[in-house]
Amino acid sequence: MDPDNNNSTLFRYLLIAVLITMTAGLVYALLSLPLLASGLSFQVTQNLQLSGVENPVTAVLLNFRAYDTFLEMGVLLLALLAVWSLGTLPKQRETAPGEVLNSLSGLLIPILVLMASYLLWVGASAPGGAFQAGSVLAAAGVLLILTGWQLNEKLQGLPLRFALVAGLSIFMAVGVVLMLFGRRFLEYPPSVAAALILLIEAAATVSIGITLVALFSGGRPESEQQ
Amino acid sequence: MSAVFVYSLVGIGLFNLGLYALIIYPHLLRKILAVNIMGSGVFLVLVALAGRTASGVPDPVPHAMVITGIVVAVSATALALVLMLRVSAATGQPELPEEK
Amino acid sequence: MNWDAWLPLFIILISLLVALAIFPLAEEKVKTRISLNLGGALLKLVLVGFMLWGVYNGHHYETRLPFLPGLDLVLRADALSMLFVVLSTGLWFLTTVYAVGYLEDSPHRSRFFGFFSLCVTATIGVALAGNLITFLLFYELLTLATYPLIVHRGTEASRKAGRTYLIYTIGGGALLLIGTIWLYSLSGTLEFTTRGFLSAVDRSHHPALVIIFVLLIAGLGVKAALIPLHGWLPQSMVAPAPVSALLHAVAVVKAGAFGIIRVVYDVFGIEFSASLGVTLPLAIVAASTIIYGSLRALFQDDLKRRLAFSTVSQVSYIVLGIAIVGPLATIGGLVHLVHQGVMKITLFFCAGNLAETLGIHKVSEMSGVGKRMPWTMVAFTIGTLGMIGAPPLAGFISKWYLGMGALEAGQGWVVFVLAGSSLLNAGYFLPILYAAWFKEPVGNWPAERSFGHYETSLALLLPPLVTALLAVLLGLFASAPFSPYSWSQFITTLEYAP
Amino acid sequence: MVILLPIVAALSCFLWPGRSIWIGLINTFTIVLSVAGLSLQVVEQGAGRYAVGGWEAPLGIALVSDGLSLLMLMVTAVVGLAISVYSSCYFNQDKARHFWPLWMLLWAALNALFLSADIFNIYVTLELMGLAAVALVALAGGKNSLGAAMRYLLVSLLGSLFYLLGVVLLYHSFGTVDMSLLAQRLESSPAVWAAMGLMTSGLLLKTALFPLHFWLPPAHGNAPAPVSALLSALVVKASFYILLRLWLEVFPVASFEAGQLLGLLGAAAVLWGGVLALRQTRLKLMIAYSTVMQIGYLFLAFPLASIAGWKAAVYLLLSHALAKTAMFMAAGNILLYEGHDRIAELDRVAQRLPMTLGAFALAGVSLMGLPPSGGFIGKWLLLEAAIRSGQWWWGIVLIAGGLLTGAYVFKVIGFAFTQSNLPHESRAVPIGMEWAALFMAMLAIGLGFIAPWILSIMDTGSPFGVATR
Repeated sequence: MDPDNNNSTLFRYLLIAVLITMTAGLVYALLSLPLLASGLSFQVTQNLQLSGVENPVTAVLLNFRAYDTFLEMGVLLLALLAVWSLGTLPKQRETAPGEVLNSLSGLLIPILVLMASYLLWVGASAPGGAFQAGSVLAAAGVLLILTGWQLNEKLQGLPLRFALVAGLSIFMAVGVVLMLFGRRFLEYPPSVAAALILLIEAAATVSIGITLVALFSGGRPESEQQ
Repeated sequence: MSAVFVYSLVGIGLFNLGLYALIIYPHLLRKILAVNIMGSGVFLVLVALAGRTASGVPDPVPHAMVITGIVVAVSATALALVLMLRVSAATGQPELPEEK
Repeated sequence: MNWDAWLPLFIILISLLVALAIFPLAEEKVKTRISLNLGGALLKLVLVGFMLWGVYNGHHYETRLPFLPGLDLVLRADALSMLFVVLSTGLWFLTTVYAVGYLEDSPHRSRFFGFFSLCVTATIGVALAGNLITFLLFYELLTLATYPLIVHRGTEASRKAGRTYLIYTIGGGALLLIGTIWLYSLSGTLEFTTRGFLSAVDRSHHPALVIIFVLLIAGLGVKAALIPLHGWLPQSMVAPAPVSALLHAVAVVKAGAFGIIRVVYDVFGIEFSASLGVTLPLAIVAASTIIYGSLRALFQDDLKRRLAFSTVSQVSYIVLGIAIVGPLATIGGLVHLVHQGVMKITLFFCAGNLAETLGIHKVSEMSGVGKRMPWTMVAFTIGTLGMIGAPPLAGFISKWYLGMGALEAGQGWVVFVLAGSSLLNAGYFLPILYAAWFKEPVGNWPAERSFGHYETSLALLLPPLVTALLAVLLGLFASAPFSPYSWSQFITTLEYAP
Repeated sequence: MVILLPIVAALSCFLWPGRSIWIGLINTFTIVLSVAGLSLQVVEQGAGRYAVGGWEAPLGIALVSDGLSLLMLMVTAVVGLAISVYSSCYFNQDKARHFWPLWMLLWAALNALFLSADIFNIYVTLELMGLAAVALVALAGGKNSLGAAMRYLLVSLLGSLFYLLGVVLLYHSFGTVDMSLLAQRLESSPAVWAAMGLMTSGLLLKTALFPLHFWLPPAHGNAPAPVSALLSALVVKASFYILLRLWLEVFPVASFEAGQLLGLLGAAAVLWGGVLALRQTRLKLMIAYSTVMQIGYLFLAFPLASIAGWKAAVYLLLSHALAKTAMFMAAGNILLYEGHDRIAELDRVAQRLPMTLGAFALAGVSLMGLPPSGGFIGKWLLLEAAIRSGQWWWGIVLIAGGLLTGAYVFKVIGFAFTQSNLPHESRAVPIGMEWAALFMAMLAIGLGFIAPWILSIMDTGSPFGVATR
């Protein structure tokens, strides 16, 4: 049933044949698409000024289709939960990071953090935004871990968890508060849209960054074992 | 034939290559990579086709979708990798065990 | 609120509630359990009596619950259903008494009695069902409720028997289901109506109707143990005696036979099915079942198996009576529904007594038992004579009318079947009686238990005596009002267009 | 909003793992209540549409609650309630800390999925659901379940990617991902056919329709009992639900042949799954294969493609969800009690765990489609639809499937009735777990008595199109 372990050449050729036909079909389908299709860009540009940001992508991400983004933060958090549910951190092997890495990281990390915040800010008008910023932040974190740095015991418990869920919870909080004001979930009033988006993005950036780092280290911190 | 379609066709190619690798190779790491390649293929199609606007300014919605998709992919990959480590720790080899 | 509309439902609910109340009972709560059982049975008896009176005076009891769009669950008390309701309720009461005595201090009694009541619920439901889907529902419920009773002993043999039983009955249920749905898609209704509702269906569908008829009859024939579908019956003899009594005298087998009656009369309509030309084959199947069953019974040494095969043949009398198109035969068939029940349950009670008291299971062990357990054997004797059809016992009435009906319908061959089977009945019953009364006991009994100065415990002794008495009375006072005989006449006049 | 509550729950469970059980239970009840509220609203005011963020489609994302989605929400709520109760007794402290947040997120994903009317949004929820499910399977630990989880993860990712590519094609042909708009704009084109093929096959993979079922038995057979119940009852159904939606709304162009093909696969699944289930020696694997089989039933509706057929399929879906939950719970109890689930050695269960066995039996009755039970109604409707549309052979498959089911269900029950002589130590089963199982089984039976009500709910917003006969 399960082809994984079945490497007979016949099966190979069969598979190749199938895939080729499939490719052909898809290519044909693609080529049959109209050459010009504006998609939704028109509607987007139309409503851009209402969205509170100039960058259309950010507008879509955090306003028009903010709900997607919201759920997707959920996915990210879920991945972390799943990883943590699988067990604790593999033992950190204490290797001396080495001169280059040490000095380099010392130099790089501030820059990375700076850059993250820049991306976050610029996201409103130009390419950039929470995810880019978050991943840069994560890069910094990864560097830290590579250099053998470990999170302070005290911070490993609740504080860490709060930081992890900050993005999602603030996102939701904003949505719900708006509902309390009689609007729909995540329906920003144009006047404050910019501020709200920035707030959400800031929180998201932090959470994303930390989550990615946590994912990188691949297990829940020791202190979680009670 | 415009660059748009070249890119999107490359995307299709990646998708199928990934599928092939996913089915053929027993090693889990390769399987995970294969899935990622398939994903990139899909994203490539998604973004490339967004460039078919008259104005030349690409349609932003697909870009947003791709970002969402990437984050999902990253999360999934992370989970997959950790799971792989656990499996190989439990079974001693980084491959799918026989069904039980 | 209108009582007439809820009485049928209520009658069914009684035993259902009893069942639900019994399941959680702890084993040692004997008194509670018994009182629940008997209380339920009695209450039911009263209500049924009330309803009987009502129906006789033209009351119309009917409960309708929406089930599917365009399909209701209908419980209706008409003349035919009352026949079966009265029978099963009455015999349930006796069997409960008997079972209490039979199963004292054996394990899992709560489970047993729970399913026992469930069984009766289903049987009454079958009897009161007002359309085919309701019938189907309770028919399947009956299957499920009997299974735990058959495997009750939990031995390897009983499990095998249970499996056979399920294979047969669930298969039959499937056939029934197909037939029902097909019928529904053709006629758009499933309501039982006197003289049937299908004669209106367009001629072009008649071949389909024939197939449906076969499907339905086959599905029901499984429980009615028509050959070649009788295989489960002798096997399920491993069950405790009360179960065999209930299964073979009342619940399962009769449900099948009753279903056939319903299908022939109230779904197809007797004239219409005759015009479809399906009755003669049915009659032939029934006749051959009668002969075959009797022949097999002749060669069984195990007492209960012999009785089982005799059931196979006896139940087909009912089917035969239906399949011979003609009022008198119908009367014979209907009346036999009751008579056979009463007589056969007597026999099973007695067999149970012998097994319980003396550990006798085989015919060959029975010589001289008449002196040890006179009363039991008296009951047994009456039962057997009735089966053979000796006047003035109940069995005679049935056979007489069957024969008359056959002649009336110009199907003389049936008479020979009846005569032959009666001879065979005599052939496998009389030796038992002879041995029991006139032979000397050989050594001592396999496993004797003493019950004070009675030959066995009262709870075991009374029920068979009562039923035996009934068998006599039914024969003597056949023409009294409310006797099954006059009741069947009442039904027959309805079923045949004036 | 039905979606947010479980997320809140998940977060709080995550933040305060020590108390996660109580948080979880409390939230369960609130969720159930909110679903009830929503259903009341829908039943009174008809189908509702909710544009998230105030941006109507195509720009924004719309949520739609019609009869179909409502029923799915309801069954999710009911099953969820039972599972929460069950798991509150099932998991030890350490596992519970992880189980609850994952389960709550899964619940959120399900609700979001059933409400969404936006095929890209559905993709996101699909992933959310998939990852959560995988994590839950892996929760059991141990070689088998880890392997199963891994396979499950890969399969579900693969399926999602197929689906996503389909979405891409649709978006780029019609410039929207909203179902109703797609339905309006759709005209047949190669891209549409490709999209239909991709999405269908991706979802079939996730729904584990024969022959794409290879991943399901190990995953469902090795997961912790409540998780198996969850997967069989809801997760698999979710992807079927999407498929149903797509075929009903987006792809009315779906051809007769395609429907027949799905029907054939379904029939094959019924027979193949049934036979394999019969051959299993371990209880949970048997139940898992029975799921494969039951999924086959659902696909028998596609060739009929009549309103009656769809309704029948949905009814079967509901009753299977309830019955299968009960069955897996019962299996879990037996496993806990006997310490193994080898069918041949299930002695004494009938005596010692009457409630559990009763639950198993009742669930079995519903699966067999014997009256009175939800399964019977579904079966009846499907048979009727089959005969009316003149395709009676699907009916034969249905009957055969019923007989197979009967065979393996009673195989178990029969064994459980035998008296065991070999003494073995056994562990007590928390009463909550027994009740949960029995409760679900009774619901599965009860579903046989409320058919008119359910069917009328199905009609709100007429997701199956307007009656044509």
